[in-house]
Amino acid sequence: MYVSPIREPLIRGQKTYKKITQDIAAPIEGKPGKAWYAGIALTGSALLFGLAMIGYTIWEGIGTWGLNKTIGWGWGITNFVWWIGIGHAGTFISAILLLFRQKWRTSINRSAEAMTLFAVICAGLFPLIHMGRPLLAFFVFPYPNTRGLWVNFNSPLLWDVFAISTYFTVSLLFWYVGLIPDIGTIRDRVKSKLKKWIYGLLSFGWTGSAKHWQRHESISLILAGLAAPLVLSVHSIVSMDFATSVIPGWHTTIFPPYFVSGAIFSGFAMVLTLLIITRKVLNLENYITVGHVESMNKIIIATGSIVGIAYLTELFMAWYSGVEYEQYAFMNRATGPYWWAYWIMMSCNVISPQLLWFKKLRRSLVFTFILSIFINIGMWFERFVIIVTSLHRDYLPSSWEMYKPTIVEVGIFIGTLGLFFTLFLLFIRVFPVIAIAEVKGVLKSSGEKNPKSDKN
Amino acid sequence: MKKHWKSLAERNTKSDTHSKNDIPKGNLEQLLDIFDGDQSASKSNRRDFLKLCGYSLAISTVLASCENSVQKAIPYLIKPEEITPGKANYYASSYVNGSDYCSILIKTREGRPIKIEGNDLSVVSHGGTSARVQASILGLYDTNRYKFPKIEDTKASWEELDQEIRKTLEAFKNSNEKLVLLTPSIYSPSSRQIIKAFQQAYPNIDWIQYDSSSSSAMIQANEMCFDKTGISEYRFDNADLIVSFDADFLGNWLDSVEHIRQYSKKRKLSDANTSMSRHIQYESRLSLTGSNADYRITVKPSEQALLMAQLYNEILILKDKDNYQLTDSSEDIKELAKELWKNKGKSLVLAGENDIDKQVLVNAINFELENYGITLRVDKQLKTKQAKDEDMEDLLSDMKSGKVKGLLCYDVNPVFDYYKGSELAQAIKKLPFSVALSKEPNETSDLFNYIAPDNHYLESWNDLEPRTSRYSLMQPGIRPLFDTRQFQSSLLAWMGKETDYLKYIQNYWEQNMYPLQAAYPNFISFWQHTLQKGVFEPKTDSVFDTKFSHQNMDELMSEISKLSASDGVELQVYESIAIGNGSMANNPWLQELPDPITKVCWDNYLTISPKQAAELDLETGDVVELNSKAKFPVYILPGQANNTIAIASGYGRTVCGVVGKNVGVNVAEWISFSGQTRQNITGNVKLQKTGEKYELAMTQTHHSMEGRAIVKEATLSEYLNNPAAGNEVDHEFDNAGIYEKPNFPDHHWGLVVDLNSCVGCGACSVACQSENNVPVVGKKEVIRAHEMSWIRIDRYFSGNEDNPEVFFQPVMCQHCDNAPCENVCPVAATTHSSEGLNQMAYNRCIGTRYCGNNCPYKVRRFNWFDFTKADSIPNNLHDIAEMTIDLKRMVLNPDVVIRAKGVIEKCSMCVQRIQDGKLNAKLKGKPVKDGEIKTACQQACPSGAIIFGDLNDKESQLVKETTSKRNYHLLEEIHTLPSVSYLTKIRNKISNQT
Amino acid sequence: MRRYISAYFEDEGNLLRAAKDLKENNISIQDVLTPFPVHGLDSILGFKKSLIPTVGFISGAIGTMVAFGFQTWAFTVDYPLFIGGKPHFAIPSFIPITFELTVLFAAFGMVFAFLIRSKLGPGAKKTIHDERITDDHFVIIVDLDESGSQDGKVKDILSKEEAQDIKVKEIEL
Amino acid sequence: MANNYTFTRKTQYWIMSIVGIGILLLIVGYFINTPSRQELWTNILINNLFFLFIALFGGVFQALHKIAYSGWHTALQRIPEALTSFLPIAAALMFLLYFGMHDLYHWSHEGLHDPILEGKAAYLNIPFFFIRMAVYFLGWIGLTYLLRKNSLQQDTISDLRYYRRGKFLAAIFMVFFALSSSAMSWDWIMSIDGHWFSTLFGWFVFIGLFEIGIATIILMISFLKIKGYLEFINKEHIHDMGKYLFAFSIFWMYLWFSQYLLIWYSHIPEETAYFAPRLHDFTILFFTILVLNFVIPFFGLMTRNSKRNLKWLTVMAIVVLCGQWLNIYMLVIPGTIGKTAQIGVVEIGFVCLYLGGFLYVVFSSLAKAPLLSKNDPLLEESFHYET
Repeated sequence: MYVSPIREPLIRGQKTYKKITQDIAAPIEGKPGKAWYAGIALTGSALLFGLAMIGYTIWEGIGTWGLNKTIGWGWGITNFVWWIGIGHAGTFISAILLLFRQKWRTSINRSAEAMTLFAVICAGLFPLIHMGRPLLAFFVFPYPNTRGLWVNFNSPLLWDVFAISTYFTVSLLFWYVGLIPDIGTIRDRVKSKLKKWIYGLLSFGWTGSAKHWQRHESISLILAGLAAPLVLSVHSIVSMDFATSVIPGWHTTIFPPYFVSGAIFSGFAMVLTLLIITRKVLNLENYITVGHVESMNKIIIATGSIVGIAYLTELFMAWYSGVEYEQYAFMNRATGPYWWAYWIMMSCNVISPQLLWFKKLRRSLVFTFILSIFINIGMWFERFVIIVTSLHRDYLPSSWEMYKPTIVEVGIFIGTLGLFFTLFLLFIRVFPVIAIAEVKGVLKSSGEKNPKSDKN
Repeated sequence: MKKHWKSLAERNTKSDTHSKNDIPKGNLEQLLDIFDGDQSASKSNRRDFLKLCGYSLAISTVLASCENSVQKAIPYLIKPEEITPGKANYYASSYVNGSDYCSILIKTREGRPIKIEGNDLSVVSHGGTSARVQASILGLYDTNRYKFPKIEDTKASWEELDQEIRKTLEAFKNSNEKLVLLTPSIYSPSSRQIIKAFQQAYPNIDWIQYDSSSSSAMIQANEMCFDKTGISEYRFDNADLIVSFDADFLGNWLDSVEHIRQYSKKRKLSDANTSMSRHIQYESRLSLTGSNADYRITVKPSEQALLMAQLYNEILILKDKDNYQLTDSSEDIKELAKELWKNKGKSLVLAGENDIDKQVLVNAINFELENYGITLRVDKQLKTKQAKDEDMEDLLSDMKSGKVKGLLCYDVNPVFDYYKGSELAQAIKKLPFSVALSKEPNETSDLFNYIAPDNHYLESWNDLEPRTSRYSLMQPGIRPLFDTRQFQSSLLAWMGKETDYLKYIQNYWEQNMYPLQAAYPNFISFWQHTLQKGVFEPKTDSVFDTKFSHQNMDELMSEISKLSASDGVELQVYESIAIGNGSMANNPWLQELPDPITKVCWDNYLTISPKQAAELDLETGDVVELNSKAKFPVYILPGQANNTIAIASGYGRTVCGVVGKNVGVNVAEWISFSGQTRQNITGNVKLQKTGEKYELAMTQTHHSMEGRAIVKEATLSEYLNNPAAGNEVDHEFDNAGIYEKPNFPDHHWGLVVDLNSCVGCGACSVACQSENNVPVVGKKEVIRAHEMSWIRIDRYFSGNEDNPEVFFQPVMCQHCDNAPCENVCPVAATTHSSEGLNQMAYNRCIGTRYCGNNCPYKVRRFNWFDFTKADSIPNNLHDIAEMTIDLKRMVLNPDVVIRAKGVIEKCSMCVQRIQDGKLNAKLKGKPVKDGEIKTACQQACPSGAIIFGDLNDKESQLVKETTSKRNYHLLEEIHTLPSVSYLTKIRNKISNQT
Repeated sequence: MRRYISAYFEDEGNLLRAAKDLKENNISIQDVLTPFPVHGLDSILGFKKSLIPTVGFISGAIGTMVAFGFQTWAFTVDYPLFIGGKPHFAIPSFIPITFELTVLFAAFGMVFAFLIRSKLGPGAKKTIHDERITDDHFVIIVDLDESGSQDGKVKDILSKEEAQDIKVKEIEL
Repeated sequence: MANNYTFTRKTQYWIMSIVGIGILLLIVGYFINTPSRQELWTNILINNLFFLFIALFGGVFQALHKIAYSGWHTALQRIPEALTSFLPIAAALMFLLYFGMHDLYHWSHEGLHDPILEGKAAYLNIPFFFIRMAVYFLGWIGLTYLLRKNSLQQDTISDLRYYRRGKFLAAIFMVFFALSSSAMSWDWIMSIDGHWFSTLFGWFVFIGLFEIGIATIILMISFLKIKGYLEFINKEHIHDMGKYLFAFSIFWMYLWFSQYLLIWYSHIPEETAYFAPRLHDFTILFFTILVLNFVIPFFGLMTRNSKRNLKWLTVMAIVVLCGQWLNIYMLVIPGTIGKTAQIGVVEIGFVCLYLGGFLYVVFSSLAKAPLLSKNDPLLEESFHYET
C-alpha cells in the first residue's frame, strides 16, 4: 500500500518482524524491575485501602459519605462517570480509528483497550457500592421472581446496567479476539512448560492459518463497526442519567454527544498518561513515537474543543432559555460556592488544551504528560460540577445544601485508582502491550524504511 | 423465619425465678405473668394482655417486613371483646402537661397507645394539637421514667413508702411544722378537691402552685382592674384587628392550639368569606406569631411600655376623654389608635410580658375599645395558669429560713426552671422531708428523699377544667407500664382513703357535673357518654358587666412617661415552640423538630440582629460570652430588633434521659424577679465574641426564595380585586405534553395546603413522625442534612433583613402524576398507584437515591444508617435516641413498616389511613365520604391548613379548594402534575400603613 | 498416505507471488500460515467471503427482537405499572436497552461463529507447525499428489521466491 | 479522458428546464391556491437553508479531511470546492429575509407582550440578527475562497507550502464553522419557535448538513462518472462515501433520538411544546422523515456491497436528500404556518427553481478548473487507495 513520503513513519528504528516480536515480548519474558515492584506495592496498598473503605461503607451505610438529603450523588457517581469516560478511549481507538483507517492506532490500541476494561471495572464498582443496599443489587436484573416484578425499563440507571455490561463484554471480546494471535506469539516464545501450557490454553490453538486470519479480520472489522455506536451509546446513556431528569444543569439535550466527546477527551488523556510512561519503561519508544503522541493530541484538541463549545452552548442556552432555574444553575456554577470547581474544569478542559495548537507543545512529551493529567483533573471536575453544583441548589432554596466528601469517599476513589493501576501493571507483565500482529501489518507501509526488507 | 417459643413451659422456667421474687413488679413484668399459667393470681387484666399482644404484634409486623428474623410473636388465645387485631381503637382523653392542655383521642392498637389525635368535639382545642401534644405519646414509653417508688434512692414498695410518708406526715402534723405541696396549676376539679381534703387532713400543709412560665401579671392585673383573679379568655375569631405587644399567642403564650384555631378561622378566605383579621405585632425577637403578622414592628422590650401608654392615651384622645401628658406619639401609633377605634368592639390588644403595668395597660385599652365580652372576657377564664409569682418567692425564703420543714413536689421542676434554682436546690437538700411525685427523674426530684412516681397521663384518670365550665375527662389508654401511681391516688393513700381515683372522679361528677345537664336520665349514661366524647361543656349563659377600675392609673402613666429606652443590649428569655419549658426535653421527636423560625433543632442559641452581628463581626455559629458568665452560639436572625438578643429556656437539662441531657444551656438564671412578677427581660447585657465556633443543627440553611414563585402571595386588597392575585400564571401548562395526562378513574387522592392558614407550628411534622415511624437521627446527622422528616415546613424570609416578611410552606411528597422520581428508579420501587399516589415499595428499594436527586421538591429521605435496627448487619446501629429498644418500639405504628438502612422513604399521604378509610366504607357498603379519611398532618393541624380528599369527588372540600383561584401547584412549570396543591398566602395590608 | 510440502518465507511479498504461481499452476495449497494477516492472500487463495457479518446481523436481529419484545411484554402485558405518567408502551424508553442487546447478541454471535468455524477455543488441539510462524516466518503448505509428479514444479516455484526449509512430509492416513 | 469538465449545452438545457418547470409550477400554484406571504417566505427560508447547507458542506468536507491528514479525498477535492461557489448566492438569498422577518420570526415583531421573548431581545433583534448573518457569511465565503484559491495555486506550483497552508486554512475554517454552525441554526431555525430551546439543536442541524452534503457529493460523483469523468475515483472512494452516508444517517438518528428522548422523558412543557404539534399535527411527516433519513439508508447501506455500488448509492443519496429537505421543512413549518401547511406545487416549484440555479452555479464553477487537483503530496495515496 502506498504511503505518501511526507507522512511520518509510525515505527521507528528500522525494525524487522523479528525485532518487533522481540521488542514487544520483552516485558513479558524479562524479570520485572524494582520500579515495577515499587509500583505494584503502591497501587496495591491504595487498592487495599479502597477495599477497606468499601467494606466500611457497606457495613455502616452510605451515611459515611458526605451525601445528604439534597445531594444524593457526589464523589461516587462523579468517579463512576469519570472512569467510564476514561474507558472510552480504548474502544474509540480500536473501533472508530479502525473504521477511519488511522494506522497509528495499531501501536496503542492494545493497551488502550486494556485500560478501557480496567476503567470500566473501576467504573462499574461505583453504581454498585453507591447503593444503599448493595447486597440486593441483583434486583436490577430482570429475572423472574415470585412477586412477578420486572425492572423499570424507563430508568436510565437500568439502561446503564445494560449499557455498561454490554460495553464491558463487547470490549472484552474485541480485546481478546485481537489478543489471540499475539498470545499465540507469546506461546511460541515462552520456555517454561507451565507458561507454555497457560498461553497455549489462552491462545485458543491459534495457528496463523490464512482462513483464520480472514475470519479474524472480518470479525475485527464488524466488531469495530458494532463497537463504534456502542461507544457513543454508553456515554450517551450515562449522560441520560442526568439529562432525563428535570434538574436544571442536568436536563439538557446536548448531554449525549457532549458526554461522548468529553469521554474520549479524558480517555485519550489517560492513554497518554499511561503510554508516555509505559513507552519509556518498557523501551517501546520506537513503536509509540512522538508522532503517535501528536496524533492523540490532535484528538484531544478536537474533542476538547467540542467540549468547550458544548460548555458555551449550555451557558448561552441557559441565558437564552429565559428559565430562571436554568439561569441560576449556571450562574451558580460560575459564581456560587463551588465556583472553584467550575473554573478548574474550565481551565483544565477548555483553556489548557488550546495550547496544543502549537506544534511544539503537541510534540513535547513532558508537556503532554502534564497536560494529560490536567485534563483528567478537569474532566473529573466537570462531572463533579455537573452532579454536585446542579444538585446542591436546584428548585426550592429551602433544600439547598452543601456537599463535602468524607475520607471514606476519597478512600474509595483512591482504591479504584489503585485497582486500575494494579491491573495495568499486571497486564504489561502478562500480555503484549502492543498488538504485535497489527504492527507487523503496517511495518511495510508505515515503518521507517529499512533497505533490507523493503522489497516492494 | 418466625421463632415462637417452643412451649409455654420453656417460657415459664425463665420467669419462675421472677415470680418467686417478692419485689413488687412493674407492669411490664406483670404482663409476663400472664404466661405463668396462674392467671387468676395475676393482676393483669384485659389491657395488660392486649398491650403485650399488641406489642408483640408490632414487633413482629415491624421485623417481619425487614431483614431481621422475628424474635417474639404471641397470638391471641382468646380474642378480647373490643379488640379486633389490626383495627385501631380510639379513646377520648386529655393531654395535660403543666399548663399545656389539649383534648385528645388516644389511638390504640391491640391495647397499645400509638398515636395522639385531636378531639374534634372539644370547643377548646377543636381537634387541633400541637407538636408537644403529638410527641407526648413517646413519653409514655420513655425509659427514663421512674419504674417504682423509692426511698432514699433505693427501691421500695408502695406499702413501705405509704407507711413511712404517712408516719412522717402525722409527725409533722402533730408538731405543727409547716410543709408545702408544690404543684403546677391544678385545673382538675377533682384534684383540687383532693388537695383541699389533703390540706384538711394535714392542716400544716400549704399548697403552692408554680407555673414554670409565669402569667402572674395577667392574673394580678385582672384582679386589680376587674376584681377577677385569673386570666381572661381570648377570642381571636371575633377580632378584626389584633395588636400584640410581644404576646406570642400562636406560640407559647397561653394556649396556642386554641389561639391558632381561632386566629386562622378568622383569616380563612374563601368565595364565601373574603374578610380576614388584621394582625399587628410589636416585638423584639421574631416569634412565630410575629412571623405570621400582617405588620410587624420591631421594638426593644424597654420601649414597649411607652408605646402602649401612648396608644392608650391616643385612644383616650379619640374618645375625648381625659388624657395624660406623654411624649408625642409617633404617626404610627396615632394611626394605630385610629384603626383600633374604628374596630372597637372587634379588636384585641395583648401584652406578652409578665409585667403588671403592661397588663393593666392592655386591660385599659381593651376596655376603652369596648372589647370585653366580645374578643376577650374576664368572667370566662383560662384556668391552666393560676400561679402567682410571689408565692414561689415566699416559699424559697421560708425554706431558707427553715420555716418549711418538708416539700411534696408534684410535676414541677423548679430546680431547673426557677430562676433561683440553685438556691432552691440547696434549700431542698436541707429539708428533712421531701417527696417527689414526678413521673421521671428531674433536677428537682433527684434531690428528694421519697419518690412516689406518678403515672404518665396516658395511664391516668383525671378530670379537667381548662376554661371556665369547659370540662374534659382524661382516661388511660393503657394500664401503668411500671409500678407507678397517680399523684391523686397517692394523696388519697396518704390521707388513708380509698385510692381509686376513678371512683373519686365519678363521685365528684355525679355531685357536681351531672346536675348541670338534662340530656341524660341517669349518671351512668351521662358518664359513659361524656367519657366517650371526652368533653363536657354545659351551656352557661352568664352576663358579666366588665367594669374597669384602677386606682393608680395616673401614677402608672406618669411612671411610664418617665421611662426612656435604654441603649444597652436587652436579653429576652423565651420558650421554644418544640421544647417549651423543658419538661419534655427527653423527647427526641421534639428535640429534632426544627424551630419554625430559625430551623435549628437540638439546641438553644442566642438570636441576634443582622446589624448587631455585623457590628460584632459575628456569623451564625460563632460563640459569644454573655456578661462573662455564659457562652452561647449565635444565630443571626433577620427580624430580631437591633440591640436585643433572645435565648430559649427549657434547654440544658442535666438530670434527664440520654436524649435531652446536656442539650443546650439552661438560661433560667437570666430570669429575674421584679418584686411582683418574674421578668424574662434583662437589660444591658454585654456580648463578647470568643472566637470559638459551634455547629448548630439546621434543617434549612438558605432563607431566601431567590425571587422564585414558590410561596405565592398577595395582599388582601389585591385579592379582593382579583382572586387570582399573585397566582396569575396558574395552570398555564395543564395541557402541554407529548402524551396524555394519566387518568385515575376511581379515586385520585390529593391534598391542599392553605398557606394563609398555616402558621408554621410544626404539629404536622411530629404527627407525621409518630404516624409513620419516621426515625430520629440526632444532632450530628441533622448537621449533615440527614434528617428524615417526611413533611417539612419551609420557611423563607423576604424583603428587609431587619424586619423581613416570613413565609411558611409545608412541603411533603407532592404525589406528582408525572413524577420524575418514578421514571428513574431502576427497580420500579417507586410507582404510581391507580389512585394517584406516589408509592414506595421499601422492600424493593436498593437505595440508588436517584429518585431523590430527581425530585424537584427534595422530599425524599434516605436511610443513611441503620436507624431502626431493621438491618441484618450487626453493630451498625445509629440510634442516639434509643428508639429501637423494645420499650420505645411500642410506639411504632404497626400499619407502617419501618425502613431498613439504605432505603428511600417519603410521605405516603398516609396510605394506611386511606386504606383503613376505604375498608371502613366498604364494610358499610358506601363510597368513601369526604372528610372520613384524614392524613396525620391534617388531623394534627390546629389551623385546618391541610385538607385531604379525592380529586375525583367534585363535591369534596378538596375540590372546592383546588378549583379556587388561589390554588396553585408548586413548580407547576415543570409539569410534574402534583396531587398536592397550595393556596396563595394573603396578607391583610393596606397600601398607606406602615 | 498424504504428502505435502512446506516452505518458509521471510517476506510476505515472496509468499504472495509463490502462492499466486502455485494457484496458476492449479496446485492446491493446503494452508498458509502467517504471523499477521497478509493483504491479498484471500483472493489469491480463492477464499469465499466470510459469513461472519451475516451471523452478526442475524444474531443482532434476534437481540433486537428479544429486547424490544421482552420490554414491551413486561410493561404492557405481564405487569403494567404506572410509572411517572408515562405510557406503558414507552417506545423511546425501550430503545437504549434494545440497542445494547442488539450489539451484545451480535457480538456474541459473531465471536462464537468465529471460534466454532475456526475450531478455536480454550484447549483447542492444533498442531503448531513451527514456532517461527507467529514471529517472522510465513509458511506455505502445499498438497502433493501421491505420485510426486508435482514435486519438482512446486519446489521450483518455491525456491524461486527464496523459500527456505523446503520439506516434503508424508503422513500415513 | 478529459481532466476538465465541460459544462455542455445539453446539461445547461436540462438545468434550464428544471428552472422552467419550477417557474411553471409556481405560476400554476399561484392560480390554484395563491400562497400567502408567509408561505412564500417559509419556502424561501427552507430552500435557502437546504442549498446553503450543501454549499457549506463543500467547505466542511475539504477542511475536515485536510486536518485529519486524510489522503483519499484529494482526488475528489474539486467537487466540494465547486459546491462552495454557491455560497455568495446563498448569502444574497439569506439577506433577502430582511423583507420576510415578520412572516417568519415572531420575535421580530415590535411591542410583544411576551416576557420570555423580551428576555431574549438582547440576542434576538433585527440588527444583531443581520450583523451575525453577515459575520457568518464573511467567514464562510472568505475561508472557502482562500481554500479554493490555495488549491488552484497548488495546481500550478508543486510546493509543500500550499499543503501546509491548506491545512492551516482548514483548521481555521473548522473552528469558525464549529462556532458559527450552531449559532446559525439558533438564529435561523430555532428562533422560529421563539420560546423553545435545546442545547443539542445546533449539532442536530449540523449533522443534517453533513448528510445533505455527502448525498450531494455522491450524486455529483455519480453524474460525472456517467458523463465519463473521474476515472481515478475507484470503488474504495465510493465505499468511503457510502460509509459516510451510512454512518451519518445513524449519527443523525442518534442525535434526533437523543433530543427527542430527553424531551419526551422529562416532559417539561416549555420543551414538549415543540414536539407536541410536530407529532400530533404532522404525524405522517414526522415518521416519514425518520424512515427516509434512517430506516432506508440504514438497511439499504448495511452490506459492504451496497456501499460499493454507485448506482444503489445514488438511489440512497436521493432518498436522504428528500428526507433531509423534509427535515428542514419540519423544522420551519410548525413554528410559522402551523398545522395547515401542505406540500404542493408551490413547494416543488421552489425546489426546482433553487435546484436549477444551484446546479448552474456549481457546474459553471466545476468547469473552471481541472477535475483532478495536482501536486497535492497526498494525491498519490488517493490513487492507491485500497483496503
